[in-house]
Amino acid sequence: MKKVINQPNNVIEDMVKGMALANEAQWQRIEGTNVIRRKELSPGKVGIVSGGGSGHEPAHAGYVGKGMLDAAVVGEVFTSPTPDQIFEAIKAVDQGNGVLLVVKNYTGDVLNFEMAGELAEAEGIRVEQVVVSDDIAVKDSDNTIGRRGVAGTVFVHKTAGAKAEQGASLDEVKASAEKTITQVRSMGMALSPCIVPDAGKPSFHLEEDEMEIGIGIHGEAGTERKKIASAQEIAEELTNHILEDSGLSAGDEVVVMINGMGSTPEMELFIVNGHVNDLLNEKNISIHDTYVGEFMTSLEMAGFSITLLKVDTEIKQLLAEASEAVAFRV
Amino acid sequence: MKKVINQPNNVIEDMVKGMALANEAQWQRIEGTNVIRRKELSPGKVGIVSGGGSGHEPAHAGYVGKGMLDAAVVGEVFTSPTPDQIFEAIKAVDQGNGVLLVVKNYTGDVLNFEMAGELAEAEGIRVEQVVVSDDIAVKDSDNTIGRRGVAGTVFVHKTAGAKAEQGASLDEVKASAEKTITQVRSMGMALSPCIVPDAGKPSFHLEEDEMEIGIGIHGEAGTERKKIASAQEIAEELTNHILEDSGLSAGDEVVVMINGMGSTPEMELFIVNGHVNDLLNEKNISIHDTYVGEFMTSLEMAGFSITLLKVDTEIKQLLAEASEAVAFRV
Amino acid sequence: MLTIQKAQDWMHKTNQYIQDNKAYLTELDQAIGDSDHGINMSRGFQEVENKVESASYDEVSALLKDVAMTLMSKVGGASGPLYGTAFLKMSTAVKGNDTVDQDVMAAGLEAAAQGIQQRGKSTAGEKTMVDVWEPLASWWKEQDEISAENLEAVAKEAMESTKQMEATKGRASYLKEKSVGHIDPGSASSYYLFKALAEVLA
Amino acid sequence: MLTIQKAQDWMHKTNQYIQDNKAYLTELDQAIGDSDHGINMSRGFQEVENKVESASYDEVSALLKDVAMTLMSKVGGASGPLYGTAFLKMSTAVKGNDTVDQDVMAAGLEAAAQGIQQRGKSTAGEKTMVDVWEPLASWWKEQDEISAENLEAVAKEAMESTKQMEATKGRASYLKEKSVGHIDPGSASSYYLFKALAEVLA
Ligand SMILES: Nc1ncnc2c1ncn2[C@@H]1O[C@H](COP(=O)(O)OP(=O)(O)O)[C@@H](O)[C@H]1O
Ligand SMILES: Nc1ncnc2c1ncn2[C@@H]1O[C@H](COP(=O)(O)OP(=O)(O)O)[C@@H](O)[C@H]1O
Ligand SMILES: [Mg+2]
Ligand SMILES: [Mg+2]
Ligand SMILES: [Mg+2]
Ligand SMILES: [Mg+2]
Repeated sequence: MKKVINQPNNVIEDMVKGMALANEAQWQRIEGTNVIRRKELSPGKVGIVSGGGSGHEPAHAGYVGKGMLDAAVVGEVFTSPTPDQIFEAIKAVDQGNGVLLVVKNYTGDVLNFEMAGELAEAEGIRVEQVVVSDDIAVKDSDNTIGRRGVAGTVFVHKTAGAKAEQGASLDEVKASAEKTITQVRSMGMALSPCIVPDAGKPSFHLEEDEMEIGIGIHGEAGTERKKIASAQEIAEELTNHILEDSGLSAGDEVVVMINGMGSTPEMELFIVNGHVNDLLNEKNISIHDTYVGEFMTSLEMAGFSITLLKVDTEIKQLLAEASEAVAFRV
Repeated sequence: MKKVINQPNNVIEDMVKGMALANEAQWQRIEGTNVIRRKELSPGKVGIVSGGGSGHEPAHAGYVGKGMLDAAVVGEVFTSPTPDQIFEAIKAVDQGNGVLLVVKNYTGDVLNFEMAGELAEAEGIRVEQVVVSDDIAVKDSDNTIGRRGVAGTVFVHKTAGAKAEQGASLDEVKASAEKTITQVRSMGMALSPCIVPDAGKPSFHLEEDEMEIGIGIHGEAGTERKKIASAQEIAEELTNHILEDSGLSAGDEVVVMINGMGSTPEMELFIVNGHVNDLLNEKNISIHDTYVGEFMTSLEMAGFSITLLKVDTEIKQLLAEASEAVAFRV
Repeated sequence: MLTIQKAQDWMHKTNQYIQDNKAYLTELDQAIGDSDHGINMSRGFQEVENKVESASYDEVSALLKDVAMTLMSKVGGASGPLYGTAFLKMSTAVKGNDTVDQDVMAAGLEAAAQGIQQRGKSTAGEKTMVDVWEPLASWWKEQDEISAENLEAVAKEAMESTKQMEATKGRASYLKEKSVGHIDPGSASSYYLFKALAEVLA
Repeated sequence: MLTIQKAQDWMHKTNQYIQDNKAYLTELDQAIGDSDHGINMSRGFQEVENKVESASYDEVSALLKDVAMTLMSKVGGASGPLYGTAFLKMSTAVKGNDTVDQDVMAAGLEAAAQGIQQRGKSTAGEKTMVDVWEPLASWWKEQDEISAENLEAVAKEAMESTKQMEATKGRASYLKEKSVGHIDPGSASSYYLFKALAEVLA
């Protein structure tokens, strides 16, 4: 394992310390916690809190800023943060009009945020929760816990954050978030694994000529393992899966996100973007906007994901609102 | 070699295509070239052109936008672009008040930009060139070609871009760029190599427990190869080298950049940032602002660099000016 | 049967097993999860040990509540709230009893097993820690006298039974039929908990 | 001596050597540079080949100018402008001569070698392609008659002499004394160019 760290079991403390110092103008660490909050809140606004395991940077602290999140709760590597920490975040950002929790659909996250919500409600803070489940690699059947939340989560932060900044009520903010959730779909792939610092070993093994389609952002096994194909073939395979699942068709309008998983160079993400564009053009699906970069990573995993968000006037307008979050400036 | 590409010798064409589509609102590819230019120029402004080999994304196209570069010339992987391409960029952005070329100090870049400048001057366009040489890992003696240009280049883009946007003359813009160049210093390290797609093999080899201090952004050998140390030790070693070289001392004010080389997770960059902060605080050097992320990469190389820019009122004010460049929004 | 001292020993021994098997639990989670179960449990039970060693209690219930709150706030992931809930329910069920005898403990274990299922929206057979807690609690209730040896054996068998199950809850459910053939990590950590209990009661 | 046909053959053969040794040139550049010299030369000379095969020329100078412009716009890096300058200077020096005889070619090579040095601000002994061009041009000027065999030998020896040099120009200069022991990549590609010329003139 080659990493620039100190003690493997202390990476989160070390990271959060350096994180808080990286953006002192906007961020503040809530003392005694691993919560990064906005220094100055927009008065009276509905609060937006997200978070999850670490290792997905810039998620979620990178999305803390005016127009997006009010606080991000930082868990251990790939491990949901605990209810007490989430509760601290909720208390810190609530201004009397309630708080929306944006949670990625993993058992751990759902349970911990749920319990934090219960703690908050017990203290009279109104809390609502939305669960993002954009990863179509997982079948959404009765025999699974449903789709995972992956890179599409960033669009939920953006639309919910913008809606809240406009002065909307908790229910309205929740409705915008849920609308975004129903309209966003993602699928990823990997070329090589990541290493959880305290585990010290790669999370899975792929042969030199293999790739894994449908991988999760914690190295969860995907739907298919096969020989590496060309950028064009991979881009088309993932996009076609998303199109099929989403029922997007000619005349629809989407926002595209090509998200790097960690060690895939931006060069390759741009190459993928070219092919996704070609395919969408061919199908007469118009592209409203494009995001290429690292938005939801998996430590140093090599690979990428494609996200398509179907947009309408409301979503486009919410995406266009200003955001001061470092990792998603608008 | 595991990469999401098509033909290894076609990566640049594929990338530039996908790049131009990634930011259609702001970017435009000059037809028949690998130049990404601002779609709408600020009327009468001195033009700023940079560029270099590919593989350093988001450099340099990511810095094209109002307030920074007017055009970036994209070379083959780790290979300076050719004079004809640079000349096209100069012609496209000149508005009668001349063009500044921001060049990283490598023989190839210097020669090709120089020749492009000669072509432009022959057509009556005023051109000035500044050469960035912030990498203190190279001794600046008569027996070398001088220090390499690395991540500090981004600050030169920013200050020159801001100055030009304020309506300054070519000489004034050049003076601001040169001032930045004299005040910026960087040093990097690597844990693992990168692979040039068309070469297909790692650029160097490091043992599982080795790191290389003073590495260049093309995998050029560094000053020392040794056993991996802790994040704190590495951060302190690089920072101390920079402090020594720059003569920065108590009371000085700096901007810090912790730059990821490619596959190093942001988590590790934040950890490094914490230690750099501690050390600078200890030395009573105050930190005006901090940038943590990927600004000047080396494909999928693992490692990072530290850049310190000594700031004064003028530089702080130029850094604070608005920038619409995707990779450096202010 | 379960005195405050024994409850303390129980946590101490559990922590030892967890620390000794940190890598093994993580490996199990690597096969069908996200490689952190050993890390999570190790972090959590180390804190439990620190907590209960230094504190003094006047009833077992109070100790169990500390265990619950510590696990809840230190483990995270899926297992944190589930173990936390288990100990919280156990604490409530045994409250007010000077000595936690076999019957009171039966109620405590049943409440814990049910708590996990409610919180996790899960039942037996879904390849989760429920598959250790649920049969263990049922078995306990049926015994005239608890044999430490049998307690360990029942827990072990329950853990091993998860190997051939297909996961429908937790992270392993993404793998569907590919989850078969691996022991569920949460069941393995639960097994260590009951193995430690057996030794304390022996 | 160098007719249009022979100049065309020269470029054709050079391209063959470059393509065949693309990996080798890149390996040399991997040792003391940035692993792209073979790639750069291969891209450039393939374009040269395409260009001069399809065009027709009425003097050698025009062909050499096409070579120069193609290398300049297709190679990039340090070697692109340097090779480009070499052929441009050669083209100018041999201009107006129906047949490029040995003396005219001597002037051409000398102009080329000087062009590289001016553009690169370099001289012999700095472990660059100058260390092939400069001795080769000097040697040529001194010959009564050019022996193809000797031409190849001189170029080869010049290339090999770079092995023990310490680089003070180009990317290899970062390595200082560690650059010793490796052949300079640009000298190797220059050697192939002169080896091809020798074969064409034989
Ligand atoms: N819904 C659930 N009900 C009961 N137990 C569960 C449930 N989901 C997960 N678990 C248990 O949690 C264990 C995983 O814990 P851990 O790896 O620490 O958390 P995470 O899955 O969040 O990484 C599984 O092995 C399983 O025993
Ligand atoms: N200043 C210089 N003068 C002459 N030749 C040079 C100079 N700098 C570099 N070279 C030549 O260029 C070669 C490197 O070319 P190449 O690898 O294609 O470009 P780059 O160094 O930009 O990657 C070196 O091997 C050397 O022969
Ligand atoms: Mg986990
Ligand atoms: Mg090069
Ligand atoms: Mg786990
Ligand atoms: Mg080179």
